[in-house]
Amino acid sequence: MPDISEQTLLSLYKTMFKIRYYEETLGKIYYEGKSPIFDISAGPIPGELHLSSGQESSAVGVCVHLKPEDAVVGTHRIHHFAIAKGVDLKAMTAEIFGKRTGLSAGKGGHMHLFDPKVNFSCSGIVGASFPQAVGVGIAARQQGADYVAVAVGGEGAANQGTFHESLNLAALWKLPVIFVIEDNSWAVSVPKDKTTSLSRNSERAKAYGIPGVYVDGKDVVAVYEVAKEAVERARNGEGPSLIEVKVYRLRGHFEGDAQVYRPKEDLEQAMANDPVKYLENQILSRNLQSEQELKELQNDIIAEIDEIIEYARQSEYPEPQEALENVFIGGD
Amino acid sequence: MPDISEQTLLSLYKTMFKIRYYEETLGKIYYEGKSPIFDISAGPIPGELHLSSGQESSAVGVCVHLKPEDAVVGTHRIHHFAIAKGVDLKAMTAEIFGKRTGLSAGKGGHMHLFDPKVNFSCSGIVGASFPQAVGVGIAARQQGADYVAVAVGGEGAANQGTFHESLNLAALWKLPVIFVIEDNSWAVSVPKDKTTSLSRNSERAKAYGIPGVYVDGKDVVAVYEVAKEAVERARNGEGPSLIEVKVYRLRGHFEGDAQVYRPKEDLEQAMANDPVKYLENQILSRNLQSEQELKELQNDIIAEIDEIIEYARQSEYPEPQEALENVFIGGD
Amino acid sequence: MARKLPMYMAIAEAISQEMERDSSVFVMGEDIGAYGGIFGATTGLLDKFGPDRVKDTPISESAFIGGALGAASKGMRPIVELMFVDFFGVTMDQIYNHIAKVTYMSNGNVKVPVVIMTAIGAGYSDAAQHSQTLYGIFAHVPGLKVVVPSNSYDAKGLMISAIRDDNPVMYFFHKGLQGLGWMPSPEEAAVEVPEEPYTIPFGKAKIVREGNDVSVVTASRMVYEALWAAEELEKDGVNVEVIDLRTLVPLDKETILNSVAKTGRLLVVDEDYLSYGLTGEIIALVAENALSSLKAPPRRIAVPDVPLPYSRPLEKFVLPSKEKIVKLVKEMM
Amino acid sequence: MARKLPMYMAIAEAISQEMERDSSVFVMGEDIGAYGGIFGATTGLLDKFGPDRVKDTPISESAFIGGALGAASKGMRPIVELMFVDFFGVTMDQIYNHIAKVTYMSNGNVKVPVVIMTAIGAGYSDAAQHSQTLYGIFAHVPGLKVVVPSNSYDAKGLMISAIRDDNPVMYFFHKGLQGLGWMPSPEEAAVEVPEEPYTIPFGKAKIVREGNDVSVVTASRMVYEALWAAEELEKDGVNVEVIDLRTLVPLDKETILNSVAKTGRLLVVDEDYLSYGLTGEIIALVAENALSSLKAPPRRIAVPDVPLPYSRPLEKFVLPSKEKIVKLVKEMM
Ligand SMILES: Cc1ncc(C[n+]2csc(CCOP(=O)(O)OP(=O)(O)O)c2C)c(N)n1
Ligand SMILES: Cc1ncc(C[n+]2csc(CCOP(=O)(O)OP(=O)(O)O)c2C)c(N)n1
Ligand SMILES: [Mg+2]
Ligand SMILES: [Mg+2]
Repeated sequence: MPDISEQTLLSLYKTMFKIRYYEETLGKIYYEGKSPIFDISAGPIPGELHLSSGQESSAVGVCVHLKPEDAVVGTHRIHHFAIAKGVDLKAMTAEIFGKRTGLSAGKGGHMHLFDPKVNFSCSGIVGASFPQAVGVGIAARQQGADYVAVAVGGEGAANQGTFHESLNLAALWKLPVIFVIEDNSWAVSVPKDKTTSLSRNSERAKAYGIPGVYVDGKDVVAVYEVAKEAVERARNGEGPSLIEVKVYRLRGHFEGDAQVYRPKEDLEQAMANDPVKYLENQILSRNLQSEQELKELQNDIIAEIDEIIEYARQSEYPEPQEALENVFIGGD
Repeated sequence: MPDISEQTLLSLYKTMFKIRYYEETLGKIYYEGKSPIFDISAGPIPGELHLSSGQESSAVGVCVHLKPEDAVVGTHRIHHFAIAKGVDLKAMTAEIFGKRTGLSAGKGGHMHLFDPKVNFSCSGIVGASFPQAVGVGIAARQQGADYVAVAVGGEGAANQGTFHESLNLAALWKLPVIFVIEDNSWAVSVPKDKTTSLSRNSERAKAYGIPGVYVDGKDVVAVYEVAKEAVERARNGEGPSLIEVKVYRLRGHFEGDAQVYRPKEDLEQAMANDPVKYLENQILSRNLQSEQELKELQNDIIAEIDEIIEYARQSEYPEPQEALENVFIGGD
Repeated sequence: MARKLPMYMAIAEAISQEMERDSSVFVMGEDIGAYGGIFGATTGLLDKFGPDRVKDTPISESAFIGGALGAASKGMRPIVELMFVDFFGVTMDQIYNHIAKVTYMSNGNVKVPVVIMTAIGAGYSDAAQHSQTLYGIFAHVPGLKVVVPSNSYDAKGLMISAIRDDNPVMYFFHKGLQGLGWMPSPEEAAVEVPEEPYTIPFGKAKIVREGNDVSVVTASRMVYEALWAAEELEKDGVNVEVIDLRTLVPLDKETILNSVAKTGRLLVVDEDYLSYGLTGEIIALVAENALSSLKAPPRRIAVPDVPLPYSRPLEKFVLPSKEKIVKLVKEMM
Repeated sequence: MARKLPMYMAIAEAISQEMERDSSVFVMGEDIGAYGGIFGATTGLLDKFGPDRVKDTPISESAFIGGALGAASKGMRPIVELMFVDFFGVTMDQIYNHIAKVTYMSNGNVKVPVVIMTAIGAGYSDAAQHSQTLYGIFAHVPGLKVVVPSNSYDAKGLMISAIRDDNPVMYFFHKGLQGLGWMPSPEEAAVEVPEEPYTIPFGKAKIVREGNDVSVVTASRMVYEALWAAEELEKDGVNVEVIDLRTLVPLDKETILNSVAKTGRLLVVDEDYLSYGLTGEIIALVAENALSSLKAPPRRIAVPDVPLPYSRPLEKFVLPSKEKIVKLVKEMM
């Protein structure tokens, strides 16, 4: 294993486990009120819900190198990055529950999480993150600051025109941007080989004269290493990088997705590459923690998340007429 | 010199000379009625006018390989391709003069030339040609036909998102599309090195796993050779190619452009790389034609174009109320 | 033979029958193959016609929607799905500067028989970027026909008309009318649909309920809110006429004007944003052409110029509804 | 001190003064550096502020306009130029789904002080893809302020207000008002402009001519067609009030309604497409709120739902003009 302290490794694990438990919990709650007949509009979490289980390593391996002033601009599947970036999880959860205590007092929802304190944002439009991260990079340059921006996109998003425009502009202006493509092999129901003319998006970095790396997200440490270099490059003014992290989608595209299009083997492969399990095994086999210690650590996290969820559940809904507020700063 | 018959060479020259004479003639007429004070809305050719002088080789070297059923989808600077593709030049000229005998009876104008008989079209939106050429390729596949499509764009257009989306889709579906990037070093006033993170767009072909070639457009034969291979590939179902032709813009971006942004040396370099002059010298030095023969040949072309221009001048303007026709096929 | 079909099946059936009839018809879009379209509009097509005619695309809307234009220029009749209308901004140039204008710019020499179908509508907490209606924008730019079916019978007939039309057609289906099972949809939207192909002409609105006191002009899912309101108002002796526009371009001005001439009152109900859109257009039409028949100021209900909020009480507050219609009609009487 | 300035210089001066005042203001766009902007709006800025603050971009509108949002999220105040509004379709997603909505979706936690300036208008045979007005679309989607100056005084004051506004502003300048020398522009658009910075509040229309017989509501270049028509109508004893909206969002409803209350007649003149746009909105506003004061049906003149044709007689035929206004006003009397 490369040079990474036990402490760091353990902290990576904690965040990964936290994400996993968080997502799986939301994945359960989502179905509350939606049975016997699944009704997307019902329950404590209505609308679409895209969970990141299986993709934790990419968020955690990248964000551990970031400071609060660094930005992450994300996608529809983004809870893992939000948590790894340190978004206020109580407020984020309340937002997902549509409550007034939420990050946006219920206006945004799961695809629209904004926490300016840690410079986190995301959206539901595929490929939209790239230009916005470039913009953060522009601001860093204008201000002579050394913060960096991470643009997150799926392998599906890499075929959107914004990907090209943004990489070109970031490379041209040597902006401090790290483009992270999470290759989970699927864009909803369409597999990567049916959407992408090249097997690896990381190769596309060559079209912009910047470094491009493909990394197996099964091992968060591999991601950690690759991201470390990219973040340092960016922070030192050496320009952008492109990282494609191979991850696996453990759940449907969104909750409620029956995944009829997905071969059984694909899901099996995903489970075999579970980065949380993989790291857990590493920790145990290298005796960094005993099973008992790990269990306790997990229980602490579980308790923390359960409490957060409870907080979100108990919070009040906004008053209906609040819907009219904050279209503009300072009213119109 | 590679294997290309004298006859072909001469016919390439004829078309190139025709284009050059055509463009330079329009370039004069454009200023009629626009002096003493330049008024873009006045004269026989109002609006914007983007001439292709200096870029003839890319159109001629490519289109000589095309049949009428092959499509060319072009840009704002496209007369050279239109002429090389065999667009009805009387109707095209009348269109540029805004006359009822024009290709679109005056509705389209210089940036909107449509001649379905030879499958020619163009538009004024940078980067818009790429998807449309891809669509022609899709049709070829659906119909099991062996026609091909040429997408034309400037080096500036290669930074538009459509470039990326289209190359990916064409490569993915192995479509018969030839992407021709005319690198004239300028996007209006912005030089290529201020817009493009890589020195050669042809390298970007690697991002899609397709062939990419950079060719010096000074020598139309070089373009001819490269295009031959790409068109054959496409026609044989082997998929798309990307060709970047280095050309030089002999005039302003559009007529009326004072080119204050352009270093004198750049224009000198352009003139030193004039592909029409270059071929002329080849023909003379290899004694394919005597000076006298060449002069006669040129005079024939000049007479032909002059007659076409006269036809356009003499044609009637459309009746004003025709403006309301043909928004929809068959009325609404 | 007619059976009750949900709207999504009626759309898929229309496409299927046209694909059988005409080999130049084919479909492209994201998740329209094995998935059958996120909102079911291409259900079963992949199995029937195979991946050559039912093409899953990359998430490259400009490429495949611009691609539809290129294919049409070669005699094909592409149907493309833009998954949600909310995404139009990544491909609008191809739609409004090219697909919409090529026929005019070529003086009719190039036909563009392209159908762009897309999902609209709110009501299930999908928030600001997945709940918009936006058809007003497409109706504003010349060169696009704009179709907004409200039930499965219309959906099939209008889709067949759209495919056979030699002009570009924007076909907007409301997610909350599709009858998908997992998304609430009024039962009334799933009506009897003949098995054989049939067309419905564009530019013919439908009076879905006759009345003498007030004309409610609306479209798509709001037709039901209007009908439910009408039922309730009936109890108070208010007689509501409900007009389902069915197409916004061409617009059936005559039906609207005749109705207002009869009732003397106009309410426009729309799920799109309030300002600079459908509601203004309809009111202006009536004010210009039937001013003297108006017994009361015309009124409108639409999304009050705010993005669609996520949280249920907020979303409910901004969406037009039966309750709001009832209240406003009462004020108008 | 005030001098007469053409509009393009007034805009450039406004930007320049704000860049001097506030180091977070910078400019991006195509040909805005050495060229000074195709329509002159950034003339002289490169020399004054250098390429770091006056950034020529690749032809990647999504990247640099989306980039403006990202930069704004970090406290910058970017001004971006979209060379012609006609090109909006390549970048609309960043504009209306993000720049326009982020403030709302974040419940006011993210400020988006971005100015997008862009050229509108026809009249010089630039054909279907370079002559559009299209501001109606931006006024339709919530979250954008929409500014449409008609003279150099307003242009400067409104630009400074736009830059200082903490919300996204779409700033539309008409090519045919810029006073560029090479493009026809009414002399009246180049008025006296104070040298010092000043602001003009949004949402305040200007009565540019008072009258009692008919209210002509308009904006941008059409203000002059209306004024010229008013002069001519004066000779026939018809007294025209001309209202220059100056901003479409926020819309100064009060000024419009007060004027119609006085004149009893409304004509809306707009260079955008006729249907589903500005003209409908203004007429609806009046019909809803001042029906009883209308002495005649409200009317409108706009581009009659066709793309802009190239040829001079065709283009002239579809554009609103003094002549058309005179004719219609006479009919209304
Ligand atoms: C521009 C745009 N097109 C389509 C969609 C619908 N959509 C949402 S997620 C998704 C798939 C994204 O795939 P990928 O980028 O690989 O991310 P993943 O879901 O696998 O994390 C699609 C097509 C969208 N939101 N935006
Ligand atoms: C989407 C879009 N953005 C900007 C423009 C304005 N514009 C017209 S031509 C041009 C430069 C094009 O450069 P290039 O592609 O290199 O072609 P060239 O003019 O050099 O032939 C620009 C910016 C446009 N027409 N469309
Ligand atoms: Mg994916
Ligand atoms: Mg160029």
